[in-house]
Amino acid sequence: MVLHTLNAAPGSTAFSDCLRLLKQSDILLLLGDGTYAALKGTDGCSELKNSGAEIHLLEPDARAAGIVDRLDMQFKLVDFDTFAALSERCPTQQAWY
Amino acid sequence: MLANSAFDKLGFLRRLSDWTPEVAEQLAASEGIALREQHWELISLIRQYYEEFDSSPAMRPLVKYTAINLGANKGKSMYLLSLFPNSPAKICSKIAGLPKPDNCL
Amino acid sequence: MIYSLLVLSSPCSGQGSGTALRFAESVINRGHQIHRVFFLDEGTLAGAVSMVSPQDESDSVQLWADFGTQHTVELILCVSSALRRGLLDSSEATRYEKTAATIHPVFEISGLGQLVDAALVSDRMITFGG
Amino acid sequence: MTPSNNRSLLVIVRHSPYGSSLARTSLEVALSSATFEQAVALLFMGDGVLHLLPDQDSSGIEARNIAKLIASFPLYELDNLYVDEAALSQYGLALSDLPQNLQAVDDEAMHELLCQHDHCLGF
Repeated sequence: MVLHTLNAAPGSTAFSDCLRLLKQSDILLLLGDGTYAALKGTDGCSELKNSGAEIHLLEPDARAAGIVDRLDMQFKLVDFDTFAALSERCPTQQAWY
Repeated sequence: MLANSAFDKLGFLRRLSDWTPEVAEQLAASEGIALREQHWELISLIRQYYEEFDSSPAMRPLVKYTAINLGANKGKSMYLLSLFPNSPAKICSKIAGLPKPDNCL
Repeated sequence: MIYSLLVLSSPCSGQGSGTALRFAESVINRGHQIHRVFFLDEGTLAGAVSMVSPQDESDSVQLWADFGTQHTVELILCVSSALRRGLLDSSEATRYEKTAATIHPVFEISGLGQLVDAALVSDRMITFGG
Repeated sequence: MTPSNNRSLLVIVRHSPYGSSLARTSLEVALSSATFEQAVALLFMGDGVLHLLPDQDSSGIEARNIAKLIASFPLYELDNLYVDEAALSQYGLALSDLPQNLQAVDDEAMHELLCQHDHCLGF
């Protein structure tokens, strides 16, 4: 189980590279610009959902971006303690940026 | 002989283009080394390494490179240590007029 | 568990460095140990003591320094990345004939071996980039 | 160093060689791991495959030659080198164009690499 952290907007190579290695058994945490990928009804959002991975986004980053009311409901907003908890569950992390 | 001002505080050449075999003698003397044929062989080898790989070698690759180019007898840390005591890769680089290692290898 | 962090982001651009710091605090809150934070590439600017932040913004260097002191976490700046960015401790400043040290004293300058060593002893290695 | 605690490292290079200082830094991390005899593998993924182009000549841009540095990897016994197959074909490159002894990997195999190593350092 890999913890992927993505902080690049959909459309970036970081986003597409991440998507290629995101498996159903993995966890993805969207942070910074990565949170835009959780915008409801966008291509990026459906691509992420198709991966079947468990997906979270960092709440302060999503609030800063002004997208909290436009998110796909399937994704969970999390705080830093939850980020730390996710890292406990996953032996390895890969940072995409 | 280059003036002292040509060397920095650590005794490295300020301008690598100042390097000549005479300067190598001077650099070696400051390390307490009198250059013999075996030293020169290594000095030209490490300059060749720098040319080929655009980087100064750490100890391990230097030993391996020496073994490949000068034979297994010489490609040994003991041999390099006997010529350039304490820290062969660093001291040989210095005498050969290569840049001060900026990395941590 | 034992954690180490690799910070590649500059504190002056983007959120990576600040995110790393808040993550580090949470890791400690959850009862884990942080063995070392290794700052590399643009990340080394986290130790720039001469950085001046506007008064209404947080001082990222001080925040990291406070974190390091409070939790006795090693904060290591990669030497080659640091030197290229003008970041020196007092001994490096003397070695390289520069007028002053430019890193906060809570940070240390050291080699990549410290990153390799951190990876050896840590159960988790978390990278912050971008 | 505590060699009894050996943990394997995967360094992933995803950025192009001369666009930022990050690229060379990532290679130095891999070299450093090899110097300390740490088990390390290097994966060139996405734009990272551009590191492997032969015929690089950086003399005109005040930068050190990345291809030459990569040529020194065997001397560091840095032998576990992987390259993203899809990115190679995206850039019109074939494994046979590349000087290094590399193993081409698909998405599945790359994910497997993430899982096999104790730590991933993504650049």
